[in-house]
Amino acid sequence: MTEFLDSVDDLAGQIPDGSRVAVPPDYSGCAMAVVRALIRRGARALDLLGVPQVGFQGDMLIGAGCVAAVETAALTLGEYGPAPRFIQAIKSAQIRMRDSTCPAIHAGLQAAEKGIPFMPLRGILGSDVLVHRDDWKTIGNPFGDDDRLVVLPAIRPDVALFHAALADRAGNIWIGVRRELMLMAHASRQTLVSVEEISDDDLLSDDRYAAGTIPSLYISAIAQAPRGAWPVGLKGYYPPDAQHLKDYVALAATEDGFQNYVETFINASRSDLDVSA
Amino acid sequence: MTEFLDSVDDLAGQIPDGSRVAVPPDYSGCAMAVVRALIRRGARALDLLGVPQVGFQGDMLIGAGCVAAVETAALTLGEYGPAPRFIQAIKSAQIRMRDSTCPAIHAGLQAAEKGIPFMPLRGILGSDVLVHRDDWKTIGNPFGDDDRLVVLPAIRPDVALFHAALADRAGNIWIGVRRELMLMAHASRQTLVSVEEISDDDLLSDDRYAAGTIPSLYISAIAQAPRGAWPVGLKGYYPPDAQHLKDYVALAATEDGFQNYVETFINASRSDLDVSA
Amino acid sequence: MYRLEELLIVTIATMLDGLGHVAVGAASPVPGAAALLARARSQGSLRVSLLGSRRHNAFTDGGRELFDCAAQGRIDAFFLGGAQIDGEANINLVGVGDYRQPKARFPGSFGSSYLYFLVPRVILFSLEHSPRVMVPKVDFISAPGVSPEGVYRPGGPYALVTNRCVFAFSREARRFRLLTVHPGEDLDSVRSNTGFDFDAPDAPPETPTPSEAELALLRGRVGREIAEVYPAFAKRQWNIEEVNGAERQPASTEESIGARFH
Amino acid sequence: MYRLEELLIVTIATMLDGLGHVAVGAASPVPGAAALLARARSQGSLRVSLLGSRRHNAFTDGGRELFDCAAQGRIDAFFLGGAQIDGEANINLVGVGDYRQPKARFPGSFGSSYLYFLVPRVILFSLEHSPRVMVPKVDFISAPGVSPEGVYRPGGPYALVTNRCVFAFSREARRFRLLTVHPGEDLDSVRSNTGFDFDAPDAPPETPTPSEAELALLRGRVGREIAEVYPAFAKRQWNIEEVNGAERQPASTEESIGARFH
Repeated sequence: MTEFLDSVDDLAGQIPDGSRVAVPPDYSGCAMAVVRALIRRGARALDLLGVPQVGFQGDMLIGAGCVAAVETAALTLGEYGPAPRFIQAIKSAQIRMRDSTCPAIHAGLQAAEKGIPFMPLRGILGSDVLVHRDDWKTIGNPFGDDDRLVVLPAIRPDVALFHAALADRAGNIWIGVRRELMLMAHASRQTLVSVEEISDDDLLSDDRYAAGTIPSLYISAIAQAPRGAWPVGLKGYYPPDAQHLKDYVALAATEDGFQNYVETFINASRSDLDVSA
Repeated sequence: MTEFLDSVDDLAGQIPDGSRVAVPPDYSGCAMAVVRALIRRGARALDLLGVPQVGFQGDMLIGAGCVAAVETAALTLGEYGPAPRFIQAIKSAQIRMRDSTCPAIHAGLQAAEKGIPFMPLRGILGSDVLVHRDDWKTIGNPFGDDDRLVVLPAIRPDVALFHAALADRAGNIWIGVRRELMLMAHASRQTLVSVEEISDDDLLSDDRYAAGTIPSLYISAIAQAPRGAWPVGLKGYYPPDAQHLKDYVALAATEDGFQNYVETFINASRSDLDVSA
Repeated sequence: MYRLEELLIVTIATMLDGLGHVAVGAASPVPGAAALLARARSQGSLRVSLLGSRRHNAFTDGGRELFDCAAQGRIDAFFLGGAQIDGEANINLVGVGDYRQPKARFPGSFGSSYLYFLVPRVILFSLEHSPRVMVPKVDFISAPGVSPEGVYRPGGPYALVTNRCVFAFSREARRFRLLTVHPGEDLDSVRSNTGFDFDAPDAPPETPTPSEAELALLRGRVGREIAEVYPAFAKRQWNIEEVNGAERQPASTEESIGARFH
Repeated sequence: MYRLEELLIVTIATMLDGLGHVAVGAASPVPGAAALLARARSQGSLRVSLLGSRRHNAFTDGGRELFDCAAQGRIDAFFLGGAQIDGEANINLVGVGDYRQPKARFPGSFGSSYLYFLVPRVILFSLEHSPRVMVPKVDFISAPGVSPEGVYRPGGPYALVTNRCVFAFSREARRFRLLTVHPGEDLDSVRSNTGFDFDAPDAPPETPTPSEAELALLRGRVGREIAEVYPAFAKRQWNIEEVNGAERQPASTEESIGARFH
């Protein structure tokens, strides 16, 4: 049964140190308020998976020392420029990086979704991405002659963490077209979701909503967090807080500046509402 | 670009004899009016794929001599009893049967969807389903020791054929939660759809509909066919015509009775409206 | 007084108590009612996914989701039948006689070749306990009852419930063991109607009969719930009319489809 | 008069004319505008899938659909960049120096390691044509320009468009060939800014400059369309304000989320 928790801090409390945590890109649905709760809590040794890439969540968690390893097709802040804490951590070898490519992450999660140990994938051969992934292999196509292809082990995260617009009281989550969130939930052992709003109606009773809904079967716990995707925004609901994101990138250029950011925008408030309103 | 055709007969005209045609089960969205058009046209040598099983469409097409081969996890008329024309055709070896199992058909289509030559799958080992499928193989799990599993070749149908409630003028198709129809469209070379209604609004502009919509990118041609799923029904729109289905099963018990059914309900009318109204 | 189906429903429901998620396939009114009975008394802890139901079916990822869900380990129990079932719990849903030109042909294996491997507690169910169904060796193995070591198989047969008795299945012994016989049956009547050998106590106990509380639940709430998917069954068993057609369809069915969209 | 970006947009658009479906990834305003220009003059036959767009992005199956769609052979052209690009069309989106402790680190390979193999016409694009970017050998191969025989590869590099010139790529010769130089450039200026060897005619022709009709389309309809995804770019290039914020969001954004549902 899906648990309803009181706060994003409680939700963050469901993520033990050392967990492999899958998170979506900035344009999907980012549980930024939970990320801040993880930083407040002083989470450690997380193994972060970008599905298939990760943005501000990654840079912030890395800067705060919460992350031991990252697997992603990219860690990017998009138009806001290079990700300062990520780059610093990579250059100083503070985190273990497993570079991937977008479809390989989707395929690895689909293998977990199907309960199969691996998924074959075209492309990738001859790239240094493959060279540096000693957990990936190549095999001969059993239905072809002299046709090698890459096989990727299933990716089964301990936790899928994201933010969505709407839950209902049964624990169903409406994600609309952001179907990668459903894949994350199917593939992960636990799925933790912060939501803008909790509705009294049944999302599954209306086909229009059901088509874009993850059933509560896959949802471990939910906490309401209005504007919980601030500052990266939630498409269709509120835009990125561009000025704040620019300010973050400028501050995070130095270790001191980043600590400053954490003190002001993360540690100072237990509730994120104060900051994001 | 998606073509809009004038009639179900025109839609059936897009399916050459000998095509490998994927169709959904009775409870999904069956293009029954197009099936009748195929029978009127005297289609031949179709290779029918049930996704993952097939019902009345299969029995009718087989009875009418349109089918050379069937791949399916089941050919079932559900509570209406054994499928008379299918059983007769099997017993007299008139069609080539490739028995499968539901998840193997989904997995084969997913392989085609991902453009990979095969998909591994658990289970199946030690079954006679596997014994009789010389197109299936087993391999060792490249990430395991002494762990064999089945690999299934990609299934790329020539045509996906189904019925849906709603299209828009751009050729997008709303399927709601009937997601196997999207998989069929992704995996197939051509997708042909009959619909209850064609809307002037853009299905993709509203997230509630977009989540359950197949983009026109995958749709080759559409024809409007009100009550086009009669007599098996379209969930949420009109129920199965139980009396008609019972009558079909009774008539189809004999070759003569089946011909009688074809004359009365299929050949007699160019437009299905006369029959189903 | 109770009907045979009620005895079977209650017997199966007992095997589901305490589980988290039970799935029920097509054409399975008795297992479906058993799952809903177990759910009704679980105080909300048992989830039931009933193929064909709108209210008891949460899947939103198409036909593959049931199978993926089982492979993820998220389904605790499932039901399978068999036109033939043999003593090693092999089941046949395909045909009798030669595969290419069979004497009898059934619809096909459906998902059995897969779910039998992946769902921990697969309950076999048959309303025809006769030598024709309970055979020494099935003519076609849709899904094998046991697998050699090394085959990935978290699931498999748990019990066989028939119109005569209840068997448990031992994966180690690769054999059925008679647990209880239904009222009116005994070891001899079961043996003479079973084409395969099985273990049995000398005097097998009788299958526990339904309690008044179970029958009340069954004839009330559970009957109304199963009527959504199996109206003819509910009518026949309990004279329950489908409560309300609207439950089977979206609220807006009466509107034109266009109106739904606009 | 025209701007460099306008020259590049028109140059790329010409490479897309006649295609059926062009996809454009993130952070690609110039390729995006080129795709929209080609679409505007295709009379409806070119479909453009623009990452980040609502109006020009039909995908409904999550993040994987772009990649699956390419593997199905349904995408004719795509664009890739590179922090480094070498003479065999290898691209590097990862880092400079040692992989484990690099001198410079970039975001990562994104989908390049895959799409470069599967999209028939991959157009490389760079606004920094310098020896720093156009290197003899990339430090990290995010995606190789060519593959040995036997590797499944329906796709690959088609051209390299930079701020100085246009190269075509020959998969057989495994080399770039200079096609045209932009106004103000010549073979020498290109050679001295390119770290890899390439084929070239003695006197490479000048890149065709945009016509008045092209500039009008670009500064009107295409500018307004690209402003949906790249408002800063459209403002800088053409002083086009995002026409209407509502186009970026569902019509019902102003309502509360609850109101959307009820």
